[in-house]
Amino acid sequence: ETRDSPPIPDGRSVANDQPRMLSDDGHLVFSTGDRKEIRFQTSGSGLVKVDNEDLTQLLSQIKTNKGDINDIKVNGGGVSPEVTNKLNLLDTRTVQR
Amino acid sequence: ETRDSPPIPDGRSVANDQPRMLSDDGHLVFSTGDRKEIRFQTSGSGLVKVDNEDLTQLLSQIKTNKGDINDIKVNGGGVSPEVTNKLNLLDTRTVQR
Amino acid sequence: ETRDSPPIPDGRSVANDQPRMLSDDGHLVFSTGDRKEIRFQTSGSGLVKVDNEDLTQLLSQIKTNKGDINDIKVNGGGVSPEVTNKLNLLDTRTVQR
Amino acid sequence: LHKQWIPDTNYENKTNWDKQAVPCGNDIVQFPAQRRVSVFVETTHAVREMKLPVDGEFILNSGAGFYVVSGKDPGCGAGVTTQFRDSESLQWFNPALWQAAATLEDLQRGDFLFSVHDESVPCQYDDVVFKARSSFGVDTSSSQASIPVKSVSVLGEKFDRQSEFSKYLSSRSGQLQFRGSSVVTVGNQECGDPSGCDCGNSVHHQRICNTVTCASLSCKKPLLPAGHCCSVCGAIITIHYAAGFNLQTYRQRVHQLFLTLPKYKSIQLGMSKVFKSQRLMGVIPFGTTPEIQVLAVEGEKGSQSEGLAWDIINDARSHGSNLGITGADFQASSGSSSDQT
Repeated sequence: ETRDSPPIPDGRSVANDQPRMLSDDGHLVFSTGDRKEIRFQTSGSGLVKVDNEDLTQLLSQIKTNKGDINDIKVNGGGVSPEVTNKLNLLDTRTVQR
Repeated sequence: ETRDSPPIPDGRSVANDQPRMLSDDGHLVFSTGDRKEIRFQTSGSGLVKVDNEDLTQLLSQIKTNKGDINDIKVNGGGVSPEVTNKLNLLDTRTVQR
Repeated sequence: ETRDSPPIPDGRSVANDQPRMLSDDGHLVFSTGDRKEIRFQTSGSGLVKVDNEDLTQLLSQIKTNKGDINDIKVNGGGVSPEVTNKLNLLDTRTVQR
Repeated sequence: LHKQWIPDTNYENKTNWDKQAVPCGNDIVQFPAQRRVSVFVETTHAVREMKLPVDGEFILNSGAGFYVVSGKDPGCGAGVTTQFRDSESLQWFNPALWQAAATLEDLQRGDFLFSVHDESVPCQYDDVVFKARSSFGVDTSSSQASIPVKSVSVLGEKFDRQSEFSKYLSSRSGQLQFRGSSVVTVGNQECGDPSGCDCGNSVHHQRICNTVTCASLSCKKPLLPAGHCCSVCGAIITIHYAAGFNLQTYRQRVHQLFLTLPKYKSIQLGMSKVFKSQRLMGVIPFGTTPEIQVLAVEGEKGSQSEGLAWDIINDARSHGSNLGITGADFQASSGSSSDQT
């Protein structure tokens, strides 16, 4: 892992490289420098929760939703009562040949 | 929860505005006071990642999904096989005048 | 994953089942241990924001989207122009009995 | 010269905690709500609970961070409530909070220079250093709008252009680290005069001396050097110079020739350019002449400094023409002076 990279020589410019946890008028802010990431890593059955919501689960739901939407775009969803009624009406007006 | 307890009666009302980091039975909890935010801020080309997923991208997908859903609500999705079959059946029962 | 590997032999004694926030080469890493959570808790009207996006709102949107999708699966969405046209065409070909 | 700020607001510095110990996993850590502080975190720490200030920051060195444990943190004790100490009042113009060195290498080696109080605080042509891997809070209040220096190094980054340093000062870290009414500005020229330059701190002399407590003295005639807040025991050697005099070279010469001698090891020696007002017939001022004040300070008695003063005077008399020195005299707290030969 990169954590084990060689120590930064004293005096090198690192001022903007270091992540910070800061409070700003009572707001809690986590910030990183340019090209740096904020990462949430779960392991085993660990969770990240945001105000009682399971972040990992919800993020996976986004993809499920996306898949479902694509499926509906291609194959349609359920049949709306409006269409069902109209089809039934037409059905009664036609006869089987 | 203790955070929401009444103001401490010695005038230190700001105490509830102090963000906290604490252990709750071995879970790591970050908390803020009323009307205060928890913010994750990257800069430049930084990213927020949740277990190898790009959170920024996923959040934008939520909005895409919402737009797609609204479109389906108005304009419908694909035509389901059920409806197609029914329409075809009716089609065979009618003749062009 | 490296997180689950045996303790790093450089003296860092943080066990793998401890939830933690660590700086890693400028990246800010929140990692949960097994069966441990990292929780971000606001109170009252507080929010969680990710780079100007309101995470709390977006997470709730995921659930709204899921609900909408389920509704569309059962009750259908809007009626597509394709179906409307076909129904209208069939309508002109049939007569009310 | 390089002037380095000594205090820090590092998490690992036990003197920053009221319990004189770095908190561990059974402790409750309290930052006073209104304490505006920038904390540097060098390594990883267990916490039980930490109340952050309403405005503040934690700078996380690579590998640094916080974690929590289930149950008790072994080896931490029963757990206490510990407060980060209030150091908001640490003043830029407190000479005890700076250490000076000729070069950055000397600074890292701990090879520090002694100077009068006015020059212990950064001069207008100095490089100011806040230690890398460290944060701090300094109160820059003074009667002046700005405090000009040559450069400022913060967190390992050296600022010598004002536009960039202004940007840093307006950043969150900058605002937490630099407080007070005066603005530190960088980009000042270094001292271009080989014979030395006026430090520029005489305007702050009173403010500087307000932070200094003077020691009691037992010498016969304590001396009050220019730019210093306290009378001292020792000697003041005055060097009159002409073209070709180089203060830095002369400082090194005196240190190598004399201060390395065991008999002078308790003596602190500082050199500075001072401006002595000239008086017509000893009464009417008509101008100032620059001269070099060599201050030798030695404990409460000052018994060896008279010998050192003679060594310096004799060196100046025999090698003065090569060094650009035109004359030298001294006064010692023993009562003797170079006039009495």
